[in-house]
Amino acid sequence: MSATRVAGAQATSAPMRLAAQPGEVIDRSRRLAFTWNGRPAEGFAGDTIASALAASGVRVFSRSFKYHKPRGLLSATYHDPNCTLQVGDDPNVRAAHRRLSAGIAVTSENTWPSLSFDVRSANRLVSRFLGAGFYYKTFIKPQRLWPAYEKVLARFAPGGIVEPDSPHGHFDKRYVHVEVCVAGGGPAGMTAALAAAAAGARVLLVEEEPELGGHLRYGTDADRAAAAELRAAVAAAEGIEVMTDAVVTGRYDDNWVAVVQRDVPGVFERLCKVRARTLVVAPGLIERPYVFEGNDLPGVMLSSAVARLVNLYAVKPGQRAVVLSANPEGDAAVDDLRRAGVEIARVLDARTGANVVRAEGGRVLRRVELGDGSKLDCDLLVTAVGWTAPTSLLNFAGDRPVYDPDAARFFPGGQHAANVFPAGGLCGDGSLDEIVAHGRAVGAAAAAAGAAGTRPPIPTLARRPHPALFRSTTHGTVDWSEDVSSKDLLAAAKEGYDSIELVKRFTTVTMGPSQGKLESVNAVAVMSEALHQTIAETGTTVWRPPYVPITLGALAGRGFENTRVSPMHGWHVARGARPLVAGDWIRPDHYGDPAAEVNNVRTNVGLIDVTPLGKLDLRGPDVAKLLGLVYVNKWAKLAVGAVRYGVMCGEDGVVLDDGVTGRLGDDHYLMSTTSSGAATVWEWVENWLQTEHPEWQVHVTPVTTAYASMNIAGPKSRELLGRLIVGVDLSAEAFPYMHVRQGRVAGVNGCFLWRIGFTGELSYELHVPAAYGLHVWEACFTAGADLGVAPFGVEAQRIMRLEKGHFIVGQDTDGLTQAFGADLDWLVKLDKDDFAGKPELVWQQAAGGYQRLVGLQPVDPHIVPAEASQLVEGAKTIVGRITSSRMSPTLGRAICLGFVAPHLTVPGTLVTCQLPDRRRIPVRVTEHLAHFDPDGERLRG
Amino acid sequence: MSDQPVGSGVPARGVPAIRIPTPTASPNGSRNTKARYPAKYSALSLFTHGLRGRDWPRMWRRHELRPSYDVVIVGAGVHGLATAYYLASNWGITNVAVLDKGYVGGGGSGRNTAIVRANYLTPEGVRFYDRSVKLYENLAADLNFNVMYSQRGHLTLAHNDSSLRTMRWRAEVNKLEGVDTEVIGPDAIKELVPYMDTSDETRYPILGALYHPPGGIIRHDAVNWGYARGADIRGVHIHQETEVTGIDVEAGRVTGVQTTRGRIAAPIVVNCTAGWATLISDMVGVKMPIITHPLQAAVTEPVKVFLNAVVVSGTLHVYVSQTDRGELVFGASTDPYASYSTRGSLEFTEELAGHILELMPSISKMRVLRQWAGLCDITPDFSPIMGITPVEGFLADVGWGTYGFKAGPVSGEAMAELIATGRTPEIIASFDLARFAEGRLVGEKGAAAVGH
Amino acid sequence: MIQVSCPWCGPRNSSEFRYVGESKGRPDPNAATPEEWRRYLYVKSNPADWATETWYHRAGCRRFFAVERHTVSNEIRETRRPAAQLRLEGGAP
Amino acid sequence: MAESTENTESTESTESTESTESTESTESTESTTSPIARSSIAPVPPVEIVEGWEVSRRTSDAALTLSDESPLGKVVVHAPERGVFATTVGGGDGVAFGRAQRRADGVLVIGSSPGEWLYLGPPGCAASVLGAALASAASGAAGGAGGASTAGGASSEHVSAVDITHGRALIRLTGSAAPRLMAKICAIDLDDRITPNGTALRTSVAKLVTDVVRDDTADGTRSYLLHCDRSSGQVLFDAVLDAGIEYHIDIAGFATI
Repeated sequence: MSATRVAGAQATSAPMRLAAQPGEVIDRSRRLAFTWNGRPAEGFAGDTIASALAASGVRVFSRSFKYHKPRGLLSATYHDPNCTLQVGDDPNVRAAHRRLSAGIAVTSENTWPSLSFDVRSANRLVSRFLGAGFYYKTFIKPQRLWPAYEKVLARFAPGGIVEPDSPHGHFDKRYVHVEVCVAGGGPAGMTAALAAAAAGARVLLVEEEPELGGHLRYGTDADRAAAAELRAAVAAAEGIEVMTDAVVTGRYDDNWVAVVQRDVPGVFERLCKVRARTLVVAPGLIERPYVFEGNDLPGVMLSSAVARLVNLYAVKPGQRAVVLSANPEGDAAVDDLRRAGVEIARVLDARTGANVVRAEGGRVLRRVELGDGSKLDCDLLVTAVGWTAPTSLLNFAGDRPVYDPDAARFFPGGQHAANVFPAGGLCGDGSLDEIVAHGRAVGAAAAAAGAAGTRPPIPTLARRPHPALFRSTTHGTVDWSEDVSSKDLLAAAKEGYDSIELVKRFTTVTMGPSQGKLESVNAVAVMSEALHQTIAETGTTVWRPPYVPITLGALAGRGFENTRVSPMHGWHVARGARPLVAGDWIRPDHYGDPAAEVNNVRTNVGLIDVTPLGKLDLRGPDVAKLLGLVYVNKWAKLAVGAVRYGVMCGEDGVVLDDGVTGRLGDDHYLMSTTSSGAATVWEWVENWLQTEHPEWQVHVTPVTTAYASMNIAGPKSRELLGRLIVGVDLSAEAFPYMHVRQGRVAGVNGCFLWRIGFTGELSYELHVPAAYGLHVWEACFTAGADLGVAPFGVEAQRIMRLEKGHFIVGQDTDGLTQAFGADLDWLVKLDKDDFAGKPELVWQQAAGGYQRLVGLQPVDPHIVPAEASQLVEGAKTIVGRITSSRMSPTLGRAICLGFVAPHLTVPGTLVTCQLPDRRRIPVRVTEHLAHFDPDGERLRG
Repeated sequence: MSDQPVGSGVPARGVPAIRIPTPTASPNGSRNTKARYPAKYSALSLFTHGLRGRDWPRMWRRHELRPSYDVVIVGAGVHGLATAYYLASNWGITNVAVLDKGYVGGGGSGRNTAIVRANYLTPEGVRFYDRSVKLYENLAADLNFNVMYSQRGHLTLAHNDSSLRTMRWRAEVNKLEGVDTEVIGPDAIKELVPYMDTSDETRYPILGALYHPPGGIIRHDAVNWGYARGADIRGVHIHQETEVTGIDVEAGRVTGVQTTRGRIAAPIVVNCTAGWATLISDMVGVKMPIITHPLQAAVTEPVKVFLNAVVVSGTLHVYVSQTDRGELVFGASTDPYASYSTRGSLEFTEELAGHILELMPSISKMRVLRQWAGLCDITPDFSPIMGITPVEGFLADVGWGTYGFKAGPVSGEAMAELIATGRTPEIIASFDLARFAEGRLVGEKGAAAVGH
Repeated sequence: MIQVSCPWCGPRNSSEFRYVGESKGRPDPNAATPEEWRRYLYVKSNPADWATETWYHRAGCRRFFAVERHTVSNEIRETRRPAAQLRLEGGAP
Repeated sequence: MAESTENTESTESTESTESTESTESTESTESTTSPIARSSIAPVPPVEIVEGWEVSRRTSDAALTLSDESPLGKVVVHAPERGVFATTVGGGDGVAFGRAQRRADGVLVIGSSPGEWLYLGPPGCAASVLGAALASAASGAAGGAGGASTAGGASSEHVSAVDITHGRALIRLTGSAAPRLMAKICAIDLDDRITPNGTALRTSVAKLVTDVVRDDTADGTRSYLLHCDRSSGQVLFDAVLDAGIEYHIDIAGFATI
């Protein structure tokens, strides 16, 4: 009964659908409804979007990019330049490849207002004036009008539409490791895979179509039987992973092979990154179009398109056909057409000189003019004039294909990397048995490559002689997607664009969505005509990856991005802390009112989470030597229990990082670095140890997140800590400034306490075994409630360190700031025998004349010059800049750090600062970098 | 055409004075093509040519090598061609050869992402690139060739306060130099680029951007071809497929070059070979502080135009613009290791896609159509090396890193002036080779990361 | 993605490593002239040929090592421990 | 002299860790304030305190499970790559770089880097492991000095041990689909022939530097220990879960080693 329904369906909605074909891949029991330009349409499961539309009688699928000429099916493959359609929010879908699915909304592209009537097709009338690159020659004057012209040109941009709210979709990635990766699941590819697997190799077999078989799928009954047999063998074989509706998009150095997989359930596209010991390239051949006047009319198509439409999709390509055939594939198409009930108006044998010079018609083909001048009415012109070898993957691997005039196509040049093996049609022609034998030999060789033993020999495939047919006696389209004609190419060559690379750039031939797979060889042939040289001399353009376009989503994958948080992160979030993204770390910027946080630290006590502070555990008898080498100051005499501030410079004398390092035991030190510098410093230290002083005994263990770090700062910090700590006497005498102690805090042992003060207050930096971080942090707030303890964030800390005049590496220094420029004269010890960057610092001090970091205060205390405001003399002479600036809650005035030219460093000097709004204000150089408590009584208290 | 007072700048030892001949009589190219030479391009000529179906004359002609030239320029990219063009047009020096081992504009000049801007960090950098922008603004008219300079505005995003600080720094210096650059906030960014995710929930929230209205994109090939045509019309010889295999030096002076087509005598040889710069300067024993890194780029399939500004993110190492053809053109930072390979890598497109989707999540279904790579000659301070070298007559115009194309016009103008006057123009004075040995690095180092 | 064979971990994707740069000896910091020191800082030979470089196995064993790589093909023909370590080991009894 | 140093080191840490453990037992009365150790990975209910750690007690019978094992004790030992400790006595138990081996006492010894060993044991084991490692190091060093008794410390090599229990996140992925899941986030070839049971390596997993140890279960089920910087633990955990959706991954509670 379904049969009758189907019959009915054929009568009404699918006039071009044939009765069941032996090799058809459609499931007539499953109808799929969709819309085509808003109107209801229908097809069967297994149809491509294009075959479903063709079955329902659609002949015009799109309009061309430049002249907006109507375009129909040409190759009925993924590469068909004429049926790139919009499917829902998915632009530029290859409708001759994409499987039909129910409910999709399919629309044509490049059409306005509609596919059938396109006003821009008026361009055709003026095409003689709009030759390739015409835009270079006009819109030149007046210059100011170019933007207007440009907007007009931009309206002609081809392609689909992306909306600002298009959903991202689910994309994915995967790594694959195999000995042999086979690109192409035709007879050669399948047998290569079987042979490689038989030799014990892990094999990945990649096929562009939804099923293995290659051209056998739409060949003779014998072909289909052979395909089925090979498919069964592959399915049964051990160690072959098959990917269908997947394509090898690129081969990169060391056989890093990219495969895009399109049929993974729930995944829009998946990028597979394959490390293959060897790559077998077996893509088969691509049929080449013929260049003649009108060759882009809907109704002119390739013999392989006919074979696919009839045999795979049971679609009747036309009613009355003329066939131009130069090879057996063309002859076979004639049989397909007859079987499909297409009237054959004439078969022209190109091998005996028959030719087509012109195709005529309006929206679709009506008539063809033959070489002898006679004309034939028809709505289908099939050409079979030759094949193109898709050598892209070999090109990526370093090969330069070589043209063989007898076979009229390019062949591998043999310069490709040794771990790449071409197979099948790429290498030559032959019977199915010969192709299979070739594939088997290549597969065995690929499996053996790299492994021990002898390489099995690979038989050479014969090359079938083929007439060299590229262009007829007339001019026609060479590049469908770019609307480039053979005339354009000849004109470009005459104009001096006389190399294939230049003509490509000037005319954009082969630059469109099909990337030259159909066009390249014809373009080269036409250029050879123009330059009066052979195709071999003209050569071919370099193919570039990817072999087929791949979505940004698949390339991005799941987009893993590291995000690091401290053990107290949840606590901060719960208290509405504003997050600050600092490299990988998310930190609390402030909890609402930074100024209040500052005041609380200055009057009571505050806690800040400084876990990201870099920490390196250094152990061994030679640690002091290491410290002496990487820091600009001295370390030999640091006592156990003491900590010291240090600055590191690169070999160019530029400030690299700073921090304090404490001595915990005879041979045990803990080094702290800036949060952002942690990784760099670790690598820097390892570099010195491994490449300069491997004889030194130093063990480096990064312990940055082994400890939750918190700074307890403020006049009441000692009291607060006193309530929690066991085993440490906090008295100023027993535990003075710049010392380190170990003890038990809130019941947690193994805590380190540094008595240091970035904020300028009495403060203790407490390092707690990380898992107990939240416990201790919360304990501090419980214990200190009556002391007014409150958290403070990075912003408050920045304000306080600025009040205190502590610089921040990377903010108050830049990529060229050497130590003396950062006002570190007091720290740098040039009498040390050696340390990183020493020579540059010796010379800097001797030469002088460098900008120097100073404290600055605007004369008007209420104006805070934005950071990066420039200090100027005269109209535009820059004599420095503000590197840090804030309103100081403590001092009630604006305070800054900044660089000034050498002649302005004297305290009291007035300098002109230009604000972002161009106002200019005077700022005064202060005596110290510190604006507050320069002598440090508070933190020493 | 040049605002530079003739002969301004520092006298440069090591530039032999050359006689300035009267330009060679109007080229007789018309013989090798039936088209009238040189052609004047305009809507009208386009119409008449179309009507009569007449051929256009050659853009530039092919010549035999002369045994000697006054100036030999190595590299037929935008720098070499512009130098030749300004030598001829500004100074009447036309006995000039431009040599290239490949074809016109086949190196970095044809592989870059064609972004033009002047919003640099240091005053010397800003002045230099601003001059280039000015020249680009009038280039179509000067060359009578549409180079399609689209001043659509240039945005450099800041995702953290340190980069926001650097943006402000650049904006302030730009203001002082009279260059239109300002820092704008997320809302203003969203208006300029509606597809941008400016919400603060993202992993790399957008805190602001450096907005530079004069910045934009240009048709790079057109610039190369336009300069080539302009130079050719004035009698300069452009020799493609002519590789320099050696440089002759006698008593510390350049005397000529060896090529695959024979020897050429010349008192002045200019190195404009970008990624291959050290291979050429090694020929005369001049060591350049340059490392060659590939810089990759990619283009998507076209979609209807939706992006009308150039967008750069230094933090995410990505920059993107959309051509009038509807393709998105992407670039990133240079490859992590030195190489002369232009084969391209997969990891580049992966990183790129990941980062662009952080900025514009809705374009995930756009497809990358093609990727390629060019070679960048990177210096320690991200500034070029221009002017004289220890070998008399051997001049450098190298060290362009990722900034070369946008500097083409001003470099050509300045190098031409240096050659013609024997004095180093002020505008390139701080880019001298000696600065490295003397520890005077240029401050552009402050604004590292992606600088496009 | 080229593969770099770490002398300790074996072949890994290059993304696990950091390219440190051309291997260069450090001049005597107390004897070097500015020219010598800055040649050490800035000037590399940058050949289009085999180069001896230092790489760091950032995401692996965290070891620095020497690599002989061709800068045109990116082929790596040898990797070995840093010169200083080889000297030390050679010198050990 | 190396010995003496190391002994101070060990006593330092031993003392600390031991009393940390004692905390829970002795101060049970003030259990409200007794320290609770927390992993960087949020535990899924039901949550219990085990050995002073807040852990998930969720059970799962899924074929592919992911669990947070961060409470395990972790000690890293550094010694000369080709020294006595590395080769003979074996504080490293002769465990070579790239291999992992379970000791009789259940402690997993991993050759995590050249000259670096990682010890994984039950919560609270760190102290004893530190002591043991350093003791054997000391004796090993002496033994290494061979007959040259007089040489003493001079010939002894420098060995050090650090308790990094708190510095790392540790998760376990178990199930036959584990290698397929890993193939989505890790570029290493996990084929049996290349990385058999007992393989240890450090590489990039979901863009995080991660120690991967293949430690199949007693019944031979494929199992991996993944071990990264504590501050990135949640990111690694979530990345593995995300990659496991198509294999129906489930979260299991803490199961001590």
